[in-house]
Order: sequence, then structure tokens, then C-alpha cells
Amino acid sequence: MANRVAIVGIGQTYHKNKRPDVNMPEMVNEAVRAALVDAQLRPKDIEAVITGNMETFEGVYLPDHWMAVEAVAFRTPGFKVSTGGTTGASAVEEGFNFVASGLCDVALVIGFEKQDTGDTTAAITACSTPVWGKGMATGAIGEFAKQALTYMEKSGAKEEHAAMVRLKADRGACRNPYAHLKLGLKSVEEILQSGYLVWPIRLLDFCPQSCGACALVLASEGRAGKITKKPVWMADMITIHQLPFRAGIFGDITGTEPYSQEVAAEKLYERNGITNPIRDIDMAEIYEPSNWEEMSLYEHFHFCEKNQGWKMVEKRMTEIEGEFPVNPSGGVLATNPIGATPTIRIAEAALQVRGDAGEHQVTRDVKTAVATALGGSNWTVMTLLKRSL
Amino acid sequence: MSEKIEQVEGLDAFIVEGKIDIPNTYSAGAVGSRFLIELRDNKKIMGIRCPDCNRVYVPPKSTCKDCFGQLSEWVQVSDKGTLITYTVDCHSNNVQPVEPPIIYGIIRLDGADTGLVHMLGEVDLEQVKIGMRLQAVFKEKRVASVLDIKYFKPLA
Amino acid sequence: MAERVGIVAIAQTKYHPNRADAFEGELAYEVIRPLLEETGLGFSDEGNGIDCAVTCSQDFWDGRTISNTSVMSAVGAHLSDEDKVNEDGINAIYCAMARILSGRHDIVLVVSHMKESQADKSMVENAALDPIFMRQLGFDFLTAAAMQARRYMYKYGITPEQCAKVAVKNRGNAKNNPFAQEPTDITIEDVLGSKLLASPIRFLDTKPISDGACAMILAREKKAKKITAKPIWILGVSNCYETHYLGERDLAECDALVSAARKAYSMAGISNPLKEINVAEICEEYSYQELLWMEGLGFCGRGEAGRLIDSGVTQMGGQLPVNPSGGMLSGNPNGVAGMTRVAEAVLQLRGEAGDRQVPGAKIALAHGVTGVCGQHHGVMILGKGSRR
Amino acid sequence: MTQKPEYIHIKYTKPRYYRWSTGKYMGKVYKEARDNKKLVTNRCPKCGELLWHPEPVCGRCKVYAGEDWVEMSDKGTVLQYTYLVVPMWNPHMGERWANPYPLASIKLDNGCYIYHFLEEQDPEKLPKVKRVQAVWKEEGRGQGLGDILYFRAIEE
Repeated sequence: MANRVAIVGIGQTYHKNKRPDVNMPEMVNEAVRAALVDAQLRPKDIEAVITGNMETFEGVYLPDHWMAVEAVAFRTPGFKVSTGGTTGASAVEEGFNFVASGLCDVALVIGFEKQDTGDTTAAITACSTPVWGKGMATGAIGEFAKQALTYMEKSGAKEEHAAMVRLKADRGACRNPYAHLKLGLKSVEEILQSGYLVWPIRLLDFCPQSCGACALVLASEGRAGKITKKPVWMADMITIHQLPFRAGIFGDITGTEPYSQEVAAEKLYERNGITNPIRDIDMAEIYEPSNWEEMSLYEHFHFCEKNQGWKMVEKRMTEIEGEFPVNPSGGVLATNPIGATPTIRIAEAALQVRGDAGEHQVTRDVKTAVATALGGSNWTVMTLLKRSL
Repeated sequence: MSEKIEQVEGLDAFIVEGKIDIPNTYSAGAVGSRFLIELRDNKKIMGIRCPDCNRVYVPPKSTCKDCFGQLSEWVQVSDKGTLITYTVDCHSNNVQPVEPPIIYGIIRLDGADTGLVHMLGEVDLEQVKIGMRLQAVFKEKRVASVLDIKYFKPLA
Repeated sequence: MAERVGIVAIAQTKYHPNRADAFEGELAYEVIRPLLEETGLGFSDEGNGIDCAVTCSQDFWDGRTISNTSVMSAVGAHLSDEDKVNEDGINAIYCAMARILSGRHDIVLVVSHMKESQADKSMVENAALDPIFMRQLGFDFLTAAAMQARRYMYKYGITPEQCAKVAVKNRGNAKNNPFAQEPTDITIEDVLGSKLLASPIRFLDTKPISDGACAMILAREKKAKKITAKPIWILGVSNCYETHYLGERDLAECDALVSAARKAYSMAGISNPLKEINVAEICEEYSYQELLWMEGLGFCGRGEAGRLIDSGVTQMGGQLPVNPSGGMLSGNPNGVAGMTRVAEAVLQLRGEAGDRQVPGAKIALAHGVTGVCGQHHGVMILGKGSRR
Repeated sequence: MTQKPEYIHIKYTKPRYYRWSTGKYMGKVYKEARDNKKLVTNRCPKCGELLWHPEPVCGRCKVYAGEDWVEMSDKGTVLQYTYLVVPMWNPHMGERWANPYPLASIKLDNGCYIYHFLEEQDPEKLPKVKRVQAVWKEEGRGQGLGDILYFRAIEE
């Protein structure tokens, strides 16, 4: 049967709004070096490099080629994947497959995005083909706005709850040395005073545009034990896509279609004997592009019942000290280098499993963690990590 | 709007003409910036040396391709060099900085171990040969770009 | 490898200069539908159908961010799994193979599609060049290839006639391939007399703009044998990156290809490729590339590919026919071309290559290339029958 | 006093041009809209649902959908809408652009969901817009869905 796979090296850059001091390959190199140092490996130990990036965001065709040397890909097998928002997790999944298959023993996976290069929102808007109608897309923000409206109407959540999610994210970010936005927010009121981007999404409701990279070293069972004393085992990964049949690109606002998150979570839990997610899993790093989305994602991932997501927030269950911490890193609301964002979710969940998250290490002992990614027309990638298999 | 939509002759299919127009601004980074600033301010071509393999990179880079070391040792290289390969580019495209034909070449500057891709000028097409000696010609008005070198001309 | 991975069905479109009549999803389904009909497979993760898809397309060429959204329905991705690989299509097959060997998938659909006619080739290629030191110079892959051709010909004494022979051979071979875009009878004189684009590369040394798609189904050994009586096995595979900056490379060499080939050969147990391989399908976007890549693949020594083509070894009927399909020069889109090479190799091994059949072919090589001056190479060795 | 380092940025502003094709299925939509002011799409033979956008395969049933063309109603019900407050860069136009007309998800009367614009621009009145009908362009059709200017509130 297939090899078991562990995360044995974790590296990320400090995430920032602008990085004029480095070009794109140099930025990626920072994360790669950090991951190699963490794993105590040399470049020549890497047998395959899988990169993930949305090339239209920076206007670089084949960016993995530009950074071949900096990404340790020079003279090494590998390729680039891109699946929209989920890209950084798709890259990890292919790295996982490469090691699990025995095609290699040590793989490096890299997610990156340098958003100071261009208008990413515009690049996202270019997902819609002019063939289907020009100007009929508002980019991701418009879609999330529709989601937020629907969620408010259905669940009874109020703008205050969205603000509480933002406050939680900021608390985490301020304790995470790598996080981008550290606003030092004090109160819900402060957030409710920020202006609207697209009604009802406020400036502070949405994720920032960040520059950053995240790299993971994955190793087979045979090698992992030799590389590190604290391997984080990749118990499982799953990808579920969804087609926008109905009325919302990020999930169906008519409530008649299953969500990709539900399908992914149910399959992942079933395959891994998880019957009560918030008991069987110790924490989660989820891809929440807006604070509104975070509350409905709790429901889709079955962390709570339908329309109860905002109550988890109200009860402070998902705070760092809470019984089921979600995004102690500050999450996507604080840091969003798109191609790296899902990779960071997995990296941060792995740090929690290792107990190496430092200031933002959660109170609960983390033996099992889940990381999620969101992209495309509501595509979901989930990763289940464990301290021991 | 520049967009034009027309039906394909004989088919129930249409062509939608359009564009993707997103301006991009690339950071040259600390290493790239230093190289470009030296071109602009001092008409100097700078390389970076790997202390492990001794290779001098022009254009400079921050990571050695063989040693993976982080590079920081700057050296000035000559503005004269040798042509490694070239092409007389006759086809035109939307992004060329000057009208074709353009002679592109890879030039290894004296003191450098890698080649710089650039253009050749003040030269007859028949005269261009691999191994010929060339010298950089700088533009009068320089803006910190690789195009601050106007082209390389034959060394008299 | 505990278990082998088999290719159980392939399909390709006829390659065409402008497929305005087909949206990306329509083009992809044109090759997916016959696969479903041939194998009787549907989409299912219950162990009896296609359980995931790997697609291959390029946002830059498609002019659409997340270009795979165009083919989601066609590849059965709803509430299922899909990933998109951004190199030549041969790497999507590599990716699909890893998915099967990982034990996490059984039957994988792989599809690559591209309509070069929709984009401005030079602008797309120029955007792949490092924006700080190369992109502003305004050149494209053709210009870069011309500099590589010049260096290669200079270093090893390869002649323009020898390069032209590649174009003559491949476009002639294409006459036997019903899927080829431009089968033509041309002579060496025609090539050398055609319009100079970027010296030494002339119009007939290049491939035409091309639209098309290619798809295949991969399955683990046990399932493959049930699906078809003629599974073709992936015996060896690898790929490799070269450094990006042209001035850091010796353009007369192709070290990344040497490395990819060495790994693929070692996996397949091949020590003398010229002898042991019966047919090779190589991605030659420009005529000189077939010669240079043959050296990288170890079919001859460095600088000897000119003599190899002069000797007729690589013609139909020769010891190792190269590109019986007509190759990329006869018209395949970027990104699809490497997958087309694998599809052609499969047809050869199944004995279904029609007029372009190499009699008795047992071991085939397929090659795909991505990037400027061959920056990324993929090599795959395929075989039929028992394990080597 | 240490000087702040100067970093160089390199700008690219040229758009990339495309000639997108509608293909056969969307081409049919363009043709019917232009010639007959009609919205059409195809129907899945298995689940019987109308597909939108039309395509050769039903994404849900994962089977060949064929060409069972059906005329769709141009009346529908607004399900959800949103509008841009801040103009955002539109990559297909190459400028900042805030659509004056709110974008809505509209359920057409025979089951399809489409995105289009609403005529009503007043945020106060928008929540009351429920039943809507397409307003077709009189001149210059041949722009696909752009042949519908927007959806107008109707009383029934």
C-alpha cells in the first residue's frame, strides 16, 4: 500500500502589503530557506518541487520557471498547479501524492503570491469570460457580499457577529509574528464604523492583499523519522469541486444544492472515523475570505448545526483559548497572499500539532487538526493532520 | 470600448475581440535595484560573485544556481564583452521596444561568467559573428532599466 | 513500484488553425466523450468509474483566470475532484500517475486543451520572461529559440540543411496522420527558401498556430486490465527544470532533458535508448529542437544528431523512427503537444497507428517541453505486454 | 543618519489582446438574441433541467446533453443583488468602473438562474424589486447577453 507522508519542514515569509526589497523568486526563496532550515535539509535532498500560484495575478506566465533556482526546482522534477483560491492546497495535495506514491521520498511544496504586482481583484474578475457577458462580474467581493446577505437573512446573524469574527482574527494576528494585518482592534464598535466596500461587506470584513510565500517539506515514513523528531502526519486530503448551477458562485444561495464544504467534510470525516468533529478534531485553520464566510463555514464543516455558526462566535468557542479554536493565526482575514493562503492554513495547523505555534499556540492540546481551502466556483480542499497515526 | 463581436462565417459561433488589461509593477528587489541604479547613475555594470564557486553573475541574482548560497559580494564588470550567440529577429510583435529587424544577442562581459541578453546596434547584419567583441552603449536619458543600455556595438 | 499504471484509452481532436466553433468545454468534451463511449466508464468514486480528473490548460493562453472553470462540466468535476497542471500536458499524466500510485485514486481522466488562435503568441511568451532583466527587451520564445539554434549549430557544426530535414521528415510523416494539421510535401530547398523569421529560424522551421485537445484515461493495473484488452503501461517517467536566465545556460546543451531522461530510463530499465526504444515522439516546436532533444535523450552523442538524421535512422523504416505522427511541426498546440506525443505512442504500441504504424513497436518514448528554450522537459517511457 | 534604500519598480501597462470564441452553444445564444430577442438554452435529456450556460454536457448528470434547444422566459424573480460602491478595475475594459446598475441573480420563470443588471439604481428601492423582465437593446444587437440592457421591475 501507499507510503505514509509527514510534514517535516515548515517555512513562511513575513507577510506584508508590499515587498519592494525582493522580487518574486527572492520572496519565494525566503520561505524555501526557512522550510529547509526547519527540516535541516539541503537543497539536494529535495526530489520534487510542486509550486502553486495564480499566474494572472502577477501577470507572469510560467512563474515557476522564473524562480527555478530560488525554489530549488533547478535540476529537479516538478510542476506548477493552479486551481484558483485552492491553489496552495492543490500543490500540497500533489506533493502528498508524489511522496505517497513512492515516486519520491522528499518533496517541497510552495504556495506564493506577490500582490504588490498588480490589481488582484481585477485578475479575479477575469475569471469571468467576456463570452458570457462583459461587466457581469464583481470579482470575489461581490460574490461574498451575496453570501453575507443570504447568511444574515437565514441565520439571524447580525453585523456585530461578523465584527466579532474580525476581532478574534486580529487578536490572533497580533500574536502571530508572520501575520500581515495587525490592527490592534479593541472593540466591535470600531469595526462597525469602517466603510462599506460592496454592501454589506465592510472594508474590515474582507481579507487584505498580501505578499508572501509558504513552503512545506513532505517526507515519506521511511525518511520522516530521520529528518525530525516531530513529524506531522498527513492523515488525509480531499478535494471537492462544485459547479455554480444556481445563483451563487461561492455556494448556492437558494439552499437547494449541497455545498462542496459539506460534501468534502462528510467524506473526509467518514474515511477517518470522525463522528463528532469538534470532539475528534482539536482545532481548525480554515480559509475564510470574509468574516461572514467564517460563520457559515463552521456550519458547512459541521462544527455546529445549521444557522448556529454565529452562536459559536458569540460563545467565544473558536477563540485561541476556546474549546474549538479556529484560525488562531489570524487566518485569511489577517493574511492573504492568495496562492500561499491555503498552504499557510496547513502550515499553521501543522505548527499547532507540533506545539510550535508560540504566542498563538492554542490552549487545547492539539493531536488532530484540520486545514481547509476555498476557491474556484466554491471548491474545497481539506487536509487532516495528526501527531501520530 | 475597443471590443468587436462578429459572427464566424458559416458558423453559429461568434468571435469576441477584447483584452485583459491589468497593469503590473514588478519589484526589482534589493539586488536588481542596485544593478539598475548603477546603470542609471554611473553607467556601471555590476555583477555579483558567489564566494563558493567564484562565479560572477551578470545580471546579478541573490541565489547561486549551483551552491544555493545567498550572494552579496558585488563586483564591477567591464562594459566590453564577447558575443556568445545572436539572432537577427525579423518578425514583429506587440512588445518589441524598437522596430524590427532587431539583433538580439547574449553577451558575456569581461569579468562575468554568465551572459546578458541584450540588443546589438551600429553593426551591419553581415558583420555579426559569434565571438565578436562588443561594448555597451548607454542611453543619454536613463531611468534604471535594463534598456538604459541602448545596445552593444562592435568594439573598434 | 508495487503496481503499474496503464493508459486504457486515448483520444485527440484533429488539430486545426482555428476552432472558433468550439468553446473550451466543447473542445474538451469532443475528446472526453469518445473515451467514455470506448471504455463504458462513467464518473463515480465508488470504484467503478472515473474518480478524479487532471486537466492541463494555461490562463494566459485562454485569457481567463482559473482557465479550468471552462471545462468543469466536461471533466465531471461536480462534487468530485479535479486539479490543473500548468506545464505541458505530459506532466498532467505524470500527476495523474502519482494520484493512482498514491493509492488515493483508481481511474483518472486527463485532458489538455488549448486554442492558440485566441491569444497573441508573442505577448503570452514574452510574459514568461523575467520582467526585470529580459521581458523589457521585447522578445518571445521564437527569438530565444533562434539564439539557442545559433549556439547549438555553432558549437557542434549542425547545418541548416540538417535542421530542414527535420521539417521535411515530420511534415511528410504527417501525411499518414489523420489528426495532423499541416501534412505537406516540402523539400529542404522549400525550408531554406521560406521566410526568415529570426535567423537561423525560417517559417518552415516553425510550427503553425494550432487549436486542439487530447485526453486519456489512466487506471491502476488491476482495473486497467478489466477496462481494456490493450492497456499500455507507463514504465518510466520524470521531468526536470532548467534555470531561467538564458545567459546562465549553455544553450547548446539541454541538461534538464538529460536528467529527466536518465531518471525515466532508470525506472524503465533502459540502458541503450537507441536500441531498446522502437519509436519516439518528441516535442519539436522548432526544427533544430528535434536534433538537440535527441542528443539530450541519449539517442546519440553530443553534436551527433545532425549525422543521425542524415543516416536515416529516424525516418519511417529506420531503426528508431522519430515523430511518425508528424510531430509538433505539423501542428499541435502548446500545452497539449506532450500529451499528444503520449497518445501517439499509445497508438503505436497498440498497433493502431494506421499508415504511420512502426511495425512491432514494443517500447515507445514520449517527450514534452515547456518554457523558453526548453526550460522544462518531461519524458515518459511506455510499453505493452509483460513487465520489463 | 541612514538613508532609506531606493527600490526600483518596473511597470508594464500593455494589455494582452484576445479573440475569444463563443463556440457553438453560446453562439446559438448570441444568434437568437441578435435575430429574435430571445434567450435560449439547452436541456439535459436525463434530468430534464435547463442548463445555463448552454453546453454539450450536463454538469450534474455528467452525460452528453445534446442540442435540445428551449426558449427561456425573459421574465424572472430577483433572488439576490449587490452593487459596487467603490469603482474597481475592470480587466476587460482597462479602467476603473463601477457598474451603475446593480448586479442580480435572477431566477427566470422556467428555472434558469442568470446574472444580469437591474435598472433600479436606488438602494432604498432595490429591496422591493422582485419581479423583473429583460429590456432588450433595439439597436446594435449581436453582443450576446449584452443585447439585454438590464432587467426592469414589472408589476403583475
